[in-house]
Amino acid sequence: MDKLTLMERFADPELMQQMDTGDKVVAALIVTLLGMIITFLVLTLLWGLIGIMTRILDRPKKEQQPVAPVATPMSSIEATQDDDDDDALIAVISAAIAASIQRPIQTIVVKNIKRTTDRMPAWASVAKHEQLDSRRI
Amino acid sequence: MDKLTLMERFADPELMQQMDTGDKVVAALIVTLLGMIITFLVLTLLWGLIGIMTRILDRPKKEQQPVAPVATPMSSIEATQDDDDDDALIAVISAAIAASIQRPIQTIVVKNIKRTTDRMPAWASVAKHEQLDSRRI
Amino acid sequence: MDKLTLMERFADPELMQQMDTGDKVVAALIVTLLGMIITFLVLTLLWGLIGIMTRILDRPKKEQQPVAPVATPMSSIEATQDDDDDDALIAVISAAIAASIQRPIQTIVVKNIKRTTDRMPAWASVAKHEQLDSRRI
Amino acid sequence: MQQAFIDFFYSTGFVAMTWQQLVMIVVALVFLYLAIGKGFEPLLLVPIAFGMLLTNLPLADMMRAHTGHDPGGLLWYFYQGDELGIFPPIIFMGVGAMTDFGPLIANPKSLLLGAAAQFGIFTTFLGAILLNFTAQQAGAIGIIGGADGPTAIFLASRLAPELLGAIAVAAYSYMALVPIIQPPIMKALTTKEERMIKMEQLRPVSKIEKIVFPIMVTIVVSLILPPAATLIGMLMLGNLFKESTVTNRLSETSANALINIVTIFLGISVGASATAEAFLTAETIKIVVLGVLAFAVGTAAGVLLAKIMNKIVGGINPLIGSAGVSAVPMAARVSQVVGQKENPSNFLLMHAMGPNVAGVIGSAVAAGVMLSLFG
Amino acid sequence: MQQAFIDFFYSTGFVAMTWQQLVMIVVALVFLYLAIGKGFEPLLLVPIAFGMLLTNLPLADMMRAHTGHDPGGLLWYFYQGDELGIFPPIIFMGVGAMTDFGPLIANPKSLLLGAAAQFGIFTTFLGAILLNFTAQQAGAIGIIGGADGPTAIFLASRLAPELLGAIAVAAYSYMALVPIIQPPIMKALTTKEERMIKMEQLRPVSKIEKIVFPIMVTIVVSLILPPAATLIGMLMLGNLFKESTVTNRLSETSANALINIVTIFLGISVGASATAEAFLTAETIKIVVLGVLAFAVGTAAGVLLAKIMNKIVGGINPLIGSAGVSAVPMAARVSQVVGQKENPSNFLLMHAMGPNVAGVIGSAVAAGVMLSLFG
Amino acid sequence: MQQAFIDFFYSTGFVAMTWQQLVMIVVALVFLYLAIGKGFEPLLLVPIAFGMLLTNLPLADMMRAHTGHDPGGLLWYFYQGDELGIFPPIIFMGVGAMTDFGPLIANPKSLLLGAAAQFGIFTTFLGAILLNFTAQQAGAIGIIGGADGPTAIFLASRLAPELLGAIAVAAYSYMALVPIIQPPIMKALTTKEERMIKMEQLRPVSKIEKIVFPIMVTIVVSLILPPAATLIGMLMLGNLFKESTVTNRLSETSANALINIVTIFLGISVGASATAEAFLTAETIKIVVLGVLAFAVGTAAGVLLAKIMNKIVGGINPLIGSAGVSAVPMAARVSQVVGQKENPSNFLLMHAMGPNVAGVIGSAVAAGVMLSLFG
Ligand code: NA
Ligand code: NA
Ligand code: NA
Repeated sequence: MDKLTLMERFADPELMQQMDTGDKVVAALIVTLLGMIITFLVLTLLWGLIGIMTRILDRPKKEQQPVAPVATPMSSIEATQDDDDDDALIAVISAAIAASIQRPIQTIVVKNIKRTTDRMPAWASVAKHEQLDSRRI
Repeated sequence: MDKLTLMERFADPELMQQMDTGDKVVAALIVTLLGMIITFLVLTLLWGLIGIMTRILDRPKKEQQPVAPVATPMSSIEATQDDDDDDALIAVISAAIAASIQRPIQTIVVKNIKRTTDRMPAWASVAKHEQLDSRRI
Repeated sequence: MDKLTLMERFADPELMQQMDTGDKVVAALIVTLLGMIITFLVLTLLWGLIGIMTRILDRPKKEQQPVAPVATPMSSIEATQDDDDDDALIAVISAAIAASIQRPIQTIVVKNIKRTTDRMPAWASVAKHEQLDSRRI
Repeated sequence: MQQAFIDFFYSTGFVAMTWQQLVMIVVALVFLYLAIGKGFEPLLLVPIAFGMLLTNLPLADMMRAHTGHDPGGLLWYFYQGDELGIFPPIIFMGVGAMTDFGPLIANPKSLLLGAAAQFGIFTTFLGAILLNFTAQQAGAIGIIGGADGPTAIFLASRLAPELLGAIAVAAYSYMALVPIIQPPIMKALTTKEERMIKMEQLRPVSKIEKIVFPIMVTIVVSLILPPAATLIGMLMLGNLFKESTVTNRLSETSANALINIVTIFLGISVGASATAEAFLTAETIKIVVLGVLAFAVGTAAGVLLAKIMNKIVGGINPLIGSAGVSAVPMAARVSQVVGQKENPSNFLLMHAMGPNVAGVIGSAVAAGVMLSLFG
Repeated sequence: MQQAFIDFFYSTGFVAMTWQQLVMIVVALVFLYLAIGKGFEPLLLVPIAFGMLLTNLPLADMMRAHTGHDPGGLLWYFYQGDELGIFPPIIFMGVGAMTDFGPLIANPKSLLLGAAAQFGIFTTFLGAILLNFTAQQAGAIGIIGGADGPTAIFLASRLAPELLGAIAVAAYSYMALVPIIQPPIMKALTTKEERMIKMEQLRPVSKIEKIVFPIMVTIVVSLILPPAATLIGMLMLGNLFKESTVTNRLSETSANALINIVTIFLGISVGASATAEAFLTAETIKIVVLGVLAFAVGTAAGVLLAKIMNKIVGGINPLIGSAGVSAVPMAARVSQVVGQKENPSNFLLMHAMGPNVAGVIGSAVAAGVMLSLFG
Repeated sequence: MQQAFIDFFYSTGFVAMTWQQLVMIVVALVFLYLAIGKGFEPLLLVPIAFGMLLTNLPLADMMRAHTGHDPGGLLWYFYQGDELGIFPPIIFMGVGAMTDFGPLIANPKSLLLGAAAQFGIFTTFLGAILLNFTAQQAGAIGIIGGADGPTAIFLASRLAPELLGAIAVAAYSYMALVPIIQPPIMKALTTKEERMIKMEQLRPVSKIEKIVFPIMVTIVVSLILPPAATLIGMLMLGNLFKESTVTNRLSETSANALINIVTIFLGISVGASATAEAFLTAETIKIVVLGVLAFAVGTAAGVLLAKIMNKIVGGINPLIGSAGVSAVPMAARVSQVVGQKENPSNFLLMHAMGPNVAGVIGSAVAAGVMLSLFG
C-alpha cells in the first residue's frame, strides 16, 4: 500500500478509523511536513514578489514623498496607522499614546489650527458629496 | 368534561369553532386570569430579584460615584430630547445653508482651538481605534 | 397573420428564432415606436401633473422662503467633491452659530473653542436622542 | 401597431384596478399624511404606508411569492423577515441598546404598574373571543394593547399571520395616538390632589447593577416563559451591549445601522401585507375597535393600580401608571405633560420611565403566555 | 511523501488554468487600473473587477451553487441578491435618498429631455435584434443606453440573466466614459450660439412639492407600467424618506450603510458572473459595440430635442439635453463643463440636473416597457 | 383552572432543565464575566457568551431548524451565515479594510515569521490525530493555533461543523489570553541581549505598493491554494478598498456597519452552537488542551525562527517572532511590551506588525492546505 492510498484513506473519516496508530501518525506527519513546506513556500514566494514589486514600483518614485509607515518612536508610529490628514484623528492618536505611556492628556494641546482653503468641511457632508458623485451606482 | 379538555379544545382552532359561547367565555376568562397572574408573578419576582441584586451589589459600592439616572428637572430633560445640545449637527446643516447662500467658505477661519479636557474628540477616529483594538474579530 | 401574432411570436424566444429578418425588423420597429411613445406619454403626463401640483400647492406658499435649488457656480460645486475632513468641523460650527443667530457668516470668527464639558460631542448622540424618541419602533 | 397599443392599454394598472385597491391607496395616502404632516410615528408609518401603497398598485404584484423559476416580488422577500420572526427580535435588540433601565432598577415597584397595564391585552383577548376570532387570533389582537410594535408583529406572525397587516397597522396607529387616547382616561380616574403629588428623586443606579439586570431578566423570564426568550433575550442583549460599555461598536450598530435597515424592510413589508383583500374585511374593523379598547383598558388598569399603591404606601403619583402600557417613551411623556399641567413644578418623566420600560417586559411576558398557550 | 507533493501540485490553480481565465484575469486587472488609476466609477468598478478576478481563479469555484449538502461558493450567495432582483431596488432606494428632484420640479419640461434620451435604448434594441439576439436579450442590452447601472442589472436579471455580467460591465464602463463619449456629439450637433445660451435661474421649490412629487410619480408610473413599480417605487420611497425630513434616520441609512453594503455585494457578484465561459464570447463584443451606440444615440436625441425646444420656446441651452441619459450626476457635469468652455460665466449644472434625474425616471419607464412586452 | 396552572407549571423551563444546561449557563456567565469584567475580547466574547446562554435555556429552542411550516428559531437563522461560510469572509473583508500591510511590505522577511508560527497548527493536528479525532476534525482543531477567529470558524464550518462551538470558543478565549500565554515562552527562549536588540527604522512604503500588494497576494495565494481564495480574496478586497482611497465609502462600511452587524450575528450564533449536548463532551476538553498547545508551539516556533534569522542576518529582535501567530494586534503589542521591559527605549510595535499580519496570511494558507487535503 503506497502513500497515495495512505493519504486517501486518511482523508476519509470512515476508512481512517480503521487505520492503526502507526499509519495515522505517518499520515499526520506527512500532513505536517507538507503543510509547513507549502506555508513557507507560499510566504517565501510572496517575499520574493514583494521584492520584485518594490524594485519595479519604488524606483521611479524615490523622489516622491514617503507615504507611510516609518519606524519611529511609538508616538509617530501610532499616528501612521490612521488617516494622517485628519487632525482630529491624530489628536486622538496622541490621546491613545498618552494613555498608553501613562502621561496626562492635558499635555497635548493643539495650539493653532487655521483653515485657509475653500474645502468643504465635514464628516457627514463629505459622505453626502461622495454619494452625489457616485449617484449612478 | 374537565377544564383541561376545555383549554385543549380552546387552543385548537377547529375544535374551538364548535364550542358554545359559554364555554368559550369560561376558557377566555381562564386565559385572562392565568395571563394576569403569570404577568404579575414574573414582574413581582423581578422586583424581588432587583431588590436582592441591589442589596448585594450596591452596598460595597455606596462610596462610588453615582452613575445614572437622577430625576432631572424637566427643562434639562427636554433639552436632551431636542437636538440642541449638538452644535455639530446644526453645524452641518448650516454648512448646507452656507453653501446654498453662496458664501465662500474661506471666510471661516478657526484661529485657535484648544483641547483642555481628556475627551476623545472624534467620531470616526474613536471607532477606528476601537476597530484596531478589536482587529482579531 | 396580423401584428398581434407577430408581437406574440416576437416575445417568444423560440418562435422568434424562426421569424425572417423582415418580420423581426417590423416587430422591433413597433417596439421602438411603442416604447418611445409610452416613455414620452408617461413623462409628459408627469409634466402636466407637476404643473397641477405646483398650481395647487405653491400658490398659498408664495411668501415662504425659498427652500432649494439655486444654480450654483461650478467652482463651489467642484469644491464639494473633495473629501478633506478633519477640523473643518469647527469651521462649520461657526456656520451653525451664524445660522442660529441670523448673522452673515463672514462676520463670525471662531477664535477659540474650548471643550469644558464631558458631553458627548456629536452626531452619535443626536442619533441616540432621535432613537429615544422613536423608541417604540 | 394599433393592436400593440390596445394590448399595452390592457396591461396598465388603470384597467385592472379594483375599487378596493383604490380605497387602500387612499388609506395609504391618509397614513402618509398623518405620518409626515402630523408627525405620528413617522419612522414606522412612512414605510408601512408606502408598503401599503405599493402592494395595492394593480398588477405590480410586489408581494408575489417566489416559486420555482419565478423570482418573486421584492416585498415578498422582505416579508420573509417578518414571517420567519427574524426582524422583530433584531429590532428589539436595537431597542435594548437604546433603553436605560436605570429608572426601573431605582424604583422596581414600577414593575407592578408595567404588569397591571397588560390587563388591556387580556380583556381584549376576551372581547376578540366574543367577536368570534379563534384563540390564536384573539391572542394576536389582544397584544395590540401591549403598545409594542415588534412584539405585536412577532406574535401575529406566529399565531395569526393572516391578520398581521391589520394588527401592525392598528398597533402603530394607536401608539401614535397615545397622547390623544390616554389623557382623558387619566384625568377621569384621578383626583386633582393625586395628580399634583410630587415624587421623590430616584436613587442613582450603579453600572454593575445595570450590567447584571439584563442578564438576570433574560434568565428569569426565559425560564418561566420559554417562548418569551427570543424577544426578551434580544432586548436584553442589546441592553447589555450598551451597559457593558466594552462593546460600544456593537451597541452603536444595533441602535443605528442595523435597526434602521431592519425597520425599513419590516415597515415596508408589514404595510405590504395589507393588500386590499386581506385588509378590507370585517375583521379589520373589529381589530380597530378592539385595539382602542385594549389601549384604554390598559391605561386605566395602570392608573388604578398606581392609585391603590399610592393609597397603601404613599408618594406615588397615579399618573405614572398609564406609562405602563409601553409605547416608550411617548406614554411616559404623556404622564409628564398631564402632571405638569396640574402642577408646573412637577417632573414625572423619569418616574414614568420605570413603568414604561417595565411595560415592555410586561408585554413580552404576556406574549410569552399567549405563545405558551396557543403557539 | 513525494506522491503527496505531486497530488498537491495537481490541485493548484496553475495546472488547471485555461487561457480564457488568464485573459479574464488580465481584463479584471485592466478594470482595476481604470477604476483606481484613472478614477472611472471606482465605487462600482473596483468591486466588479475584483469579483471578475475572483471568479476566474481556477478551482476556487466561488460561484459554485449551493446544492444539497455542498455549501456553495461565497459569491453565489451574494449573486442571489442580483438574480432575485433584490439588490438593484435597494440601491435605487439609496439613490432616491440622495437625489434632489427640485431642479426637475422647478423646470418640468426637462422631463421631455429625459424621455428623448431614452431613444438610444430603443434603437439599440433594434440593432440587437439585427445582430440575432432574442427580444429579451435585446431589451436587456438596449437598457445599457439608459446609463443607469441598477436598472440595467435589474432588467438583465429578469430578461437575460445569461448576459448579466457583460451588460453590467458595459453599462458601468460607459457610464464612466460619459465625459469622453458625450462632448464630441454635443459639439457636433449644436452651434456656438446655442452653446452660449444662458438660462434663467430656477424658481425655488417648496418642501410640500418635494414631498408630494415622489408619491405622485410612484402612483402614476406604476399604474401605467406595473412592471416599473419596483424600481420607481423604491427610488421614490428613498426620496420620500429624504424629503419628508421626519424620517432622517431612514434616509441616512438608505443612503449610507445600506447602499454601501448592497453595492459591495452587488458589485462583487456582478463581476463574478463574468466567468471566462460566459464573458469571452462573440455576444460580449456585440454588447460592447451596441452599448456605445446606445449612449451616442441617447445623447444625440437629448441634444436634438433640446435644440428643437429652444427653437420653439427659447431660453434653453441644448447642451442640457445630453444630461437626459441619466448617469447622474456626471452627465449634468459634462453639460456644465462643455457650456462653460464656450461661455465662462455660464452655469448649466442645475439646469442639467433636471433632465438628468428625469433620465433616471425615463430609463425606469423604458425598462418597464421592456418587462411589459417581454417579461 | 387549577389544571391550567399545573399545565403551565410543566411548560416552564425550571421543570425541563437538565444539569448540563445549568452547567452551560454557568459557563456562559463566566465568559460574560471574563469579557465584561476582565475585558477579554469583549466584542466577540459578549455575543458568544450570550448566545451560549440563550441556546441553553430549556424549551426556548432558539436553535430549532426551519422545517416545513415551523418557522425555526432565531439563532438557527443567524447560524446559517456561519454554516454556509458567509459570515467569516465578510468579517475578513472588514479586517482587511482595517489592516495596514505597510510594515510587512517594508520588511517582507517578516513573512517567514508568519509562516513559522503556523507550526503550532500542524503539531496540534498531529496531537489531535493521536487523540482519535478524524483528519477533518484535527485540521479544524489545529487551526485554533492560527489565532484567527474567522479562519477557525470558516474551517470548522467546512470540515467539522459538529465541533464549531467548542473550536470558536477555544480560539477566541486563547486569543484573549495571548498576553498571558506568550510572555513566559518568549522569555524562556531568548536571552536578555536578544530581547534588548533595537531594530532599524522601516522604510516608507508608497501608495502604489500598498495597492498592488493585495491584488498580488490574492492571485498568488489563490493560484497555489484555490480553497484559500475565499478568505484571502475577501481580506485583500477589504484592504484594496482601503488602500485605493477612491472607495472610501466601501472601506468605511466594510470596517464599520457591515463587520459589526456580521460580528453580532456570528458571535451569537457561534455561541448558540455550544448547546449542552454538543459542548459538554470529552472532545471539548481535548480541544481546550490542544488549543493551548497550538498557541504555545506557534509562539515558540515564531520566536525560534526569529532567533535563527537574527543569528544569520542580525538586527532582528527575536521577540517579534511571537507576533507571527496573528491575534492582530494583540500579539504585536505583547512583543512591544516585553521588549520595552528590557529596554525602555525599544519600540518593536511596528516591526512586530509585519509578522503579525503575515500570520493572518499564514493561517489562511494553512487553512487552505487543510481544505485542499480534507475538504
Ligand atoms: Na406593554
Ligand atoms: Na436614463
Ligand atoms: Na495566524
